[in-house]
Amino acid sequence: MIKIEAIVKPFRLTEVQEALSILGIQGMTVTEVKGFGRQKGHIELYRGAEYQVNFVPKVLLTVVTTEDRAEQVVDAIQKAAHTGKIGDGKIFISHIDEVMRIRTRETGSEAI
Amino acid sequence: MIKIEAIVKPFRLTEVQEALSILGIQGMTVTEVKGFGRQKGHIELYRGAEYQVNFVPKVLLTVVTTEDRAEQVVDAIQKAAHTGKIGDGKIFISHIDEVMRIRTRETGSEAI
Amino acid sequence: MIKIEAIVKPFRLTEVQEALSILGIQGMTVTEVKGFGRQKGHIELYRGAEYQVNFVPKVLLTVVTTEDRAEQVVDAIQKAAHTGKIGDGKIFISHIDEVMRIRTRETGSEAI
Amino acid sequence: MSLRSLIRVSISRFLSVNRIVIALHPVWAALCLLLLSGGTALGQEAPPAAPTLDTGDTAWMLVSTALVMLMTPGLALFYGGMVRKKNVLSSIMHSFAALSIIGIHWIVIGYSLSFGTGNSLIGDLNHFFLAGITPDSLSGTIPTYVFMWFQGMFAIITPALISGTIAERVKFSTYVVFLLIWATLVYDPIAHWVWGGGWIQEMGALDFAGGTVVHLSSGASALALAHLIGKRVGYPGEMFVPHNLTMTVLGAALLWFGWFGFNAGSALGANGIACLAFTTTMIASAAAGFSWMMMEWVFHNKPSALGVASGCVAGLVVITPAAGFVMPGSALILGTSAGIVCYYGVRVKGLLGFDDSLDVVGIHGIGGAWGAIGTGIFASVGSAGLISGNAKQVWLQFVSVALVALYAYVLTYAIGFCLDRVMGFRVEKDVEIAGLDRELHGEVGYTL
Amino acid sequence: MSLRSLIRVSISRFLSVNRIVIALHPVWAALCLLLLSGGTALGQEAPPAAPTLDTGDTAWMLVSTALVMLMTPGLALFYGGMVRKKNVLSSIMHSFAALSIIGIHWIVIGYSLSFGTGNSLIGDLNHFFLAGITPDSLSGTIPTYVFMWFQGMFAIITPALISGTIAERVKFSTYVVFLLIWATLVYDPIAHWVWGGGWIQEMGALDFAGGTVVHLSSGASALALAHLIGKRVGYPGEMFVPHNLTMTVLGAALLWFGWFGFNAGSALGANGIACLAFTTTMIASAAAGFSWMMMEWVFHNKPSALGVASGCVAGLVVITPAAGFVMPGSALILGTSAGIVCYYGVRVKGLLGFDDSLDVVGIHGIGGAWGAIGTGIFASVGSAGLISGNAKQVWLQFVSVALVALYAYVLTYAIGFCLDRVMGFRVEKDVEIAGLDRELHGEVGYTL
Amino acid sequence: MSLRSLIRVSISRFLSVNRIVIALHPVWAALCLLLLSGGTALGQEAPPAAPTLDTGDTAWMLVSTALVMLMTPGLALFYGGMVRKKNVLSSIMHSFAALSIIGIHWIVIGYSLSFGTGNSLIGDLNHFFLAGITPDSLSGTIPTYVFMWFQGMFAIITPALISGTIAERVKFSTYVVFLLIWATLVYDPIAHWVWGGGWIQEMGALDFAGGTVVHLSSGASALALAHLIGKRVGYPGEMFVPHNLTMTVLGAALLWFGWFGFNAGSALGANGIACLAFTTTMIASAAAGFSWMMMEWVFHNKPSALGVASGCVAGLVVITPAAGFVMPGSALILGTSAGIVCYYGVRVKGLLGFDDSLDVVGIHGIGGAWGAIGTGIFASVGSAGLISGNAKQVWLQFVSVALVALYAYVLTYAIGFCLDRVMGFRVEKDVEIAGLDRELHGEVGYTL
Ligand SMILES: Nc1ncnc2c1ncn2[C@@H]1O[C@H](COP(=O)(O)OP(=O)(O)O)[C@@H](O)[C@H]1O
Ligand SMILES: Nc1ncnc2c1ncn2[C@@H]1O[C@H](COP(=O)(O)OP(=O)(O)O)[C@@H](O)[C@H]1O
Ligand SMILES: Nc1ncnc2c1ncn2[C@@H]1O[C@H](COP(=O)(O)OP(=O)(O)O)[C@@H](O)[C@H]1O
Repeated sequence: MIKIEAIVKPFRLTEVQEALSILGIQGMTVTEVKGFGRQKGHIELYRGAEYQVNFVPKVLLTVVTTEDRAEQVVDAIQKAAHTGKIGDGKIFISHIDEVMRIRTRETGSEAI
Repeated sequence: MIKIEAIVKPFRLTEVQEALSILGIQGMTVTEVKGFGRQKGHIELYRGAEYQVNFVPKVLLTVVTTEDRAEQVVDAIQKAAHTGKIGDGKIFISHIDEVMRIRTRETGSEAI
Repeated sequence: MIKIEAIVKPFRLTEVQEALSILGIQGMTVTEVKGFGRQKGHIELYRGAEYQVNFVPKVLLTVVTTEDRAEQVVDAIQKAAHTGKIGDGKIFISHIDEVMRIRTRETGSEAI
Repeated sequence: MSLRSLIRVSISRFLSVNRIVIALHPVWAALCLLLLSGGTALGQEAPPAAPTLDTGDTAWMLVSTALVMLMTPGLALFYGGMVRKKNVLSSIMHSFAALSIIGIHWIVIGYSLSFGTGNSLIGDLNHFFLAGITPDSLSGTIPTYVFMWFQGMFAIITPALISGTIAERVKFSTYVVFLLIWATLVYDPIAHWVWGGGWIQEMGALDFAGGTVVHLSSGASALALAHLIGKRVGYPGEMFVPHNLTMTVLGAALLWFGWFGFNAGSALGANGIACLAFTTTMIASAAAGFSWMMMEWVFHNKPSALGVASGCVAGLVVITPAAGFVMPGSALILGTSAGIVCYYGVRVKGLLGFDDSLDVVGIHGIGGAWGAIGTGIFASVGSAGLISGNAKQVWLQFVSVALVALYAYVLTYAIGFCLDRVMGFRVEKDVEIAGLDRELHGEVGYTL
Repeated sequence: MSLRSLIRVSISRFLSVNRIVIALHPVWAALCLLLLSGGTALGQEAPPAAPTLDTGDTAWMLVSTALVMLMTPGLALFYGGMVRKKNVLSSIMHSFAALSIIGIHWIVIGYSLSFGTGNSLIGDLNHFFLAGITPDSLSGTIPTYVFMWFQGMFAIITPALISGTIAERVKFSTYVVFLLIWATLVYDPIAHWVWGGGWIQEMGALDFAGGTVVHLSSGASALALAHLIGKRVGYPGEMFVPHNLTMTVLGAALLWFGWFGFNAGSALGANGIACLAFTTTMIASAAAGFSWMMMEWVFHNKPSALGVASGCVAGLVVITPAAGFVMPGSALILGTSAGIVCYYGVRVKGLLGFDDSLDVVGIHGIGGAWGAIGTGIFASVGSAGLISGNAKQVWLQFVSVALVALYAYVLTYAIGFCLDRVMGFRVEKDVEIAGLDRELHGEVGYTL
Repeated sequence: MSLRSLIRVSISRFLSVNRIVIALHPVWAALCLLLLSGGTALGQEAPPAAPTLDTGDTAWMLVSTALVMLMTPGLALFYGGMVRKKNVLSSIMHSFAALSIIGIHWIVIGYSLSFGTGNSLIGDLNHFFLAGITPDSLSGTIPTYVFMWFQGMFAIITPALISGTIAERVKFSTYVVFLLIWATLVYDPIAHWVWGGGWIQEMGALDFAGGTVVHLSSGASALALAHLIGKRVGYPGEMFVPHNLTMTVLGAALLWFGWFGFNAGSALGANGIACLAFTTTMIASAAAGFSWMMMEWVFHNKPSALGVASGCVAGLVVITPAAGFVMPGSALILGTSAGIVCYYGVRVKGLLGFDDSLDVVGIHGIGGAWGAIGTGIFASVGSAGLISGNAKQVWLQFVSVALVALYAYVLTYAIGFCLDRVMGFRVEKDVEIAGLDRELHGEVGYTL
């Protein structure tokens, strides 16, 4: 099984989900994260004290899927999350050994 | 070393932890996540505007353990998190190359 | 590519980031997590009801980098996060198959 | 008619009524009470009618009424902060429902049942829908309209106080019906007994601003519902931790602020007694906040914000019946004791093993009872308590406490029991787990 | 100095000033109306000068003024809780900017333009910078200073109400300029018409506490800006969910509390009418909270905290023009209808397809209009409406509603149009997406 | 006894005492001050005794007292929102501890030391435990009880103001002891000097509502503690960002609301001067909010909610000593200047390199000093300042500012120094890192 982790801009999340459901993928897990990278943060001022906030809010999408579908999933995410501006994010792809659905103990592709 | 990631219903967390500590596993990391899947979300209404919230709050448990114990850990989590209703969640199992305890630089099974 | 996940004490985050930027690593993703382990939590009291809070707030740093740099990254994180007290945290190292930069579709080392 | 015989009459009637009440379905009971009110009037309108309107007194009562109104939203925040995040709006709704529903109930029948002449057990329906009141009507030196609403705000907050006990699991629809029945069968009669010319007033028991009417009655009723509704899922094993103590502290502050209207306003004018009540209120609240804090400090080595806030409220509860009757020194004693008594009060539920979510019994029930007794001990201004050599007053206070508590407990249990049969008093388990905000009200408190 | 000559002087002054105003351009419509103002003045200073100061009336008006002041921060929270987290401070700023800026504008020219003798269309500048007012000046039985600020608080909250419609996308700098122009060209004239001796007052239309002046004018102006500024990015597709309803509920509570000063204070003294206004205000708010809740319950099976809070505010809006003119029974009808009317009112934007972020049109516009008409129907105290056999009053109310709404809509649209051309009324898209707090104000609401 | 000689006497005594005070351990110093109070009375009870109670004045003072009480919880929120999440409850506790502890201290000795006849340096203990005060006692036209608590609320909020400087690192137990000693040795004497018939009052320096007594004294004391306690761990390198500005804004709103009681209540009646004070208070707050906002806009291009809120508070601070003495125009100048002066004031700590967590020195210290001087310049109602041709008044104001600041700084430093030796004024480093809520109070602010 393949685990696809995509770090994207929060306001693109809906688009990405729609793109995935078109592929028939409903299941995913989303985590709110702070991103550090080329995209710069913003400045805050409190009574004259100036603070450089150098992280940017991002969301981490985790989708586990089968080898054969991995590529189209990555493709769909990339297209949907793409704005062309710095900070669009990354996609990490890795193998995992096994998946189990807690409700049924099913494993492998049945589990997702 | 094996990394076990379990996405479970928040109100089962305590049960899962107890099940694991019976196995002598104290260490774990928990992350609050939003789950999308078969289990449907709920509806919110604000001054007549109806919103379908289609994620469900879940917790992601990460436990790193040794090959030999992996199976019983998965088993314990599955049993403790199981309610039989849709949305019980998934368990993802994968290999990791190395673990290090920051305090001592110990690696491998000493580190966990 | 190598994925390095480090669970550290929140107040060490800045140090770790500085250590990494010295290595020329700007990009990383940070997640707030709850840690369970040897380090004990604290006690809260509400109108006489005593609660043992047994998790400790931690931050999870995820850095994806190339094979060749992995070691120095781990080393830098370990040194920067180290306080010598229980609860300093763990570093998990694992292989991932591919990385893609959403903005450019670049993959591999160009992507990070 | 001599006081003794009068008491006999009233008590016997009271008991007879009570028997009926217990026997019958609340609505019938309501009828009975109302029928009884046909009897000749033994009581009289609360404030003695005086010739002219005093703008100063009126200004103060207008403000006091607004202050007491603010206490109910204050209570909403005080309670809302103590429940878990998933139930915050439902707890707030309990107070706002009281504002809306009792706000209407009061002008329709509540005021008339409480302050209508009636007899020594209940008022009448002469003021049904405020009949007979005009902008020119006076109660003492103030327009009757403001007197009516000043009292109305008390009727509103009292059932809202009860909601703290059943928070996080009560079914909202049933709660709404409960409000109406409880106000009619429990609050209005008790208010009449104590302030509307009823038997307690005639008997000579003292209650300056509602120690028995408001706090004891809500506390005793809360105990009944706690027994009836049972514990929250997971209680006490899991963590039941206040989700937002800053909200609770803000609520406590608004309660404290509003309580100046509650107590000093009960002088029904801007006079020396109002200023005395203001003084004793401030002293008792400060002292109780301090003593509760010290108890925590001594026994847990951790003085907490929730502790101070709880203490301040406890002090306000205890001084309520005494506010205009005692001197500052007595207020200091009552306040200090309040923090200690209620500090232990909130621990009672643990011993007796019921789940009083937000400690209504421990603070309003026990605190209200102690305050009423304490009034009998320390009364010295315009009245005489034990320290003024009138031991009998303690007995009168005790009788009023015992009978009000008994009446409130029994009737509330009966009402709750019937409603539980008819509508169900409690939500489904999965609704309780998912949270009342989302399931019952279709909204969530925060999207942060 | 004779009245006539005095008027001539004032008018000429006024016009000269006005030329400046118009030189700065926006509004031709304003000019036309102002030219009409040549006629002899039939109006006079709002409160009839009375010989001596009454400390009770003064105490009540000092408190009422403070209470109305508190409403604007209350509005800040009411609104702030309903926007998304990223815009909470910007919404709060809209109210605080009104406090600061109109607070100054009022003492410089606002009070004089509204309550200066002037003519039937606008006041004069005789009280420019409060000229001629001393600590000894009286308006009726109260010092003019407190009358001046009591009215000033109304002038402050009215434009703040409008900000709810343009929340989450308006450019702050433009909003600040808008405040000043709107107060001068829209609020001050309307206040003069209704309370300052202007044509509506002369015509005999009733507005006890500002149904037309405050709510209708802000609602109609809000509609104009909604049309002008357009929808928020992603509206209505995405989730526009209140980020902190506990804050909204707290805001509603402070509004309710302050509204007692707003309505009962409009009696300008601690008298029977103040107590009547207090009574009707409480009834209407409670009834509307209840009826809105029931509407949600019936149609969605989910009574919500936001619904009850919205209902309470709707009830307060509707009773505002009627508060001191109607009896409690009528208040109950008006309040109940308010919850229903505004329940549908907030749905209008969906049908007509404009984006009124926080429903200013639905609640203040529609509610204000209905309240004004309702006053014409139910007026019976110190005035006569339909139920008192004076059908003509309904017509007078209708005329005032129609013309005030028209005037407010047209002028606001014109002002907004010009400002949009000159400064731009709306932020850039990426600023809107990132959030106004961070981008415009350089801060964030929470770091939790 | 002539004014000149009298001033000589007072000042010489003052200095001698001061020397002792500085030399000795606080407790001794207390004794000295108390012993001195044996001397013949040069002062007199603050408000001239008047024959009868006025209900209007009493109503207003009851309300004002409640309003000033509300300011302390308002301060708790204002401060609580500005600290980091982990310390929010500890900051709130600082204000509630003041309410509880000074609330008791005041009735025991505080009131007597401040307003007892005594001499020109300190009151006496004739009113120990409110001895000699009954519900019938009057101070002017109001009951002494309400006068006593009105003043008491000032005594409560003043040390609470100081807590902002030492927030996030002060040891709670030490803070509690500090409260008691500081109130006795610093606040009560200064209150006596200015209002209790002490040397400043005799000298003729003006302070309408507490510019020197409350703001300057707390600001100067804050500076002393900032020097003594040192910087927070990580200051200024790390991010010290307000964790909840909506709470801070709400706090500012409650402060503003309460301040109407603070300033207009200081007229001790519902009269023209109260209305003037209300007017100047509103103007100064609005103007300062605006000017601070403009400063930010001009220099950072980002007008912030924290800025406006800070500005409003600064304006209230500056107008406090002048409220009833100046006309609206002067209030506009004072208010506008307040926003600018304090905008720079909060930057002073950066230059001088001390850590004043929540800018007590910058706003209350500098603002309080400027307000007192400004009063000497602009006083024109019932008094004469520079603009009324009385240049000497500026000098008198300057003397009072200089000596009050000096006295407060030196004594506070001495008290703090001793407490630091005896109990330690600051928590351990790891406690500071983990957060005071969890470590000292055993609770957390939010569980969201
Ligand atoms: N080496 C990395 N390891 C983990 N996450 C990274 C890494 N580099 C970037 N990220 C994540 O990707 C996000 C976008 O990266 P950034 O450099 O800002 O823009 P871009 O991806 O367009 O070059 C960052 O906010 C961060 O969350
Ligand atoms: N393909 C997937 N990749 C990652 N997480 C998933 C995937 N499918 C489901 N999940 C997670 O598992 C949770 C439970 O899945 P769901 O389909 O709702 O119920 P069940 O596991 O009982 O079939 C989801 O809320 C989501 O967090
Ligand atoms: N087996 C594990 N799997 C995943 N995370 C772990 C594991 N053990 C520890 N952790 C994480 O590491 C953190 C520190 O571990 P702990 O045992 O408290 O201290 P130390 O690392 O110094 O032994 C924990 O809070 C938890 O977040």
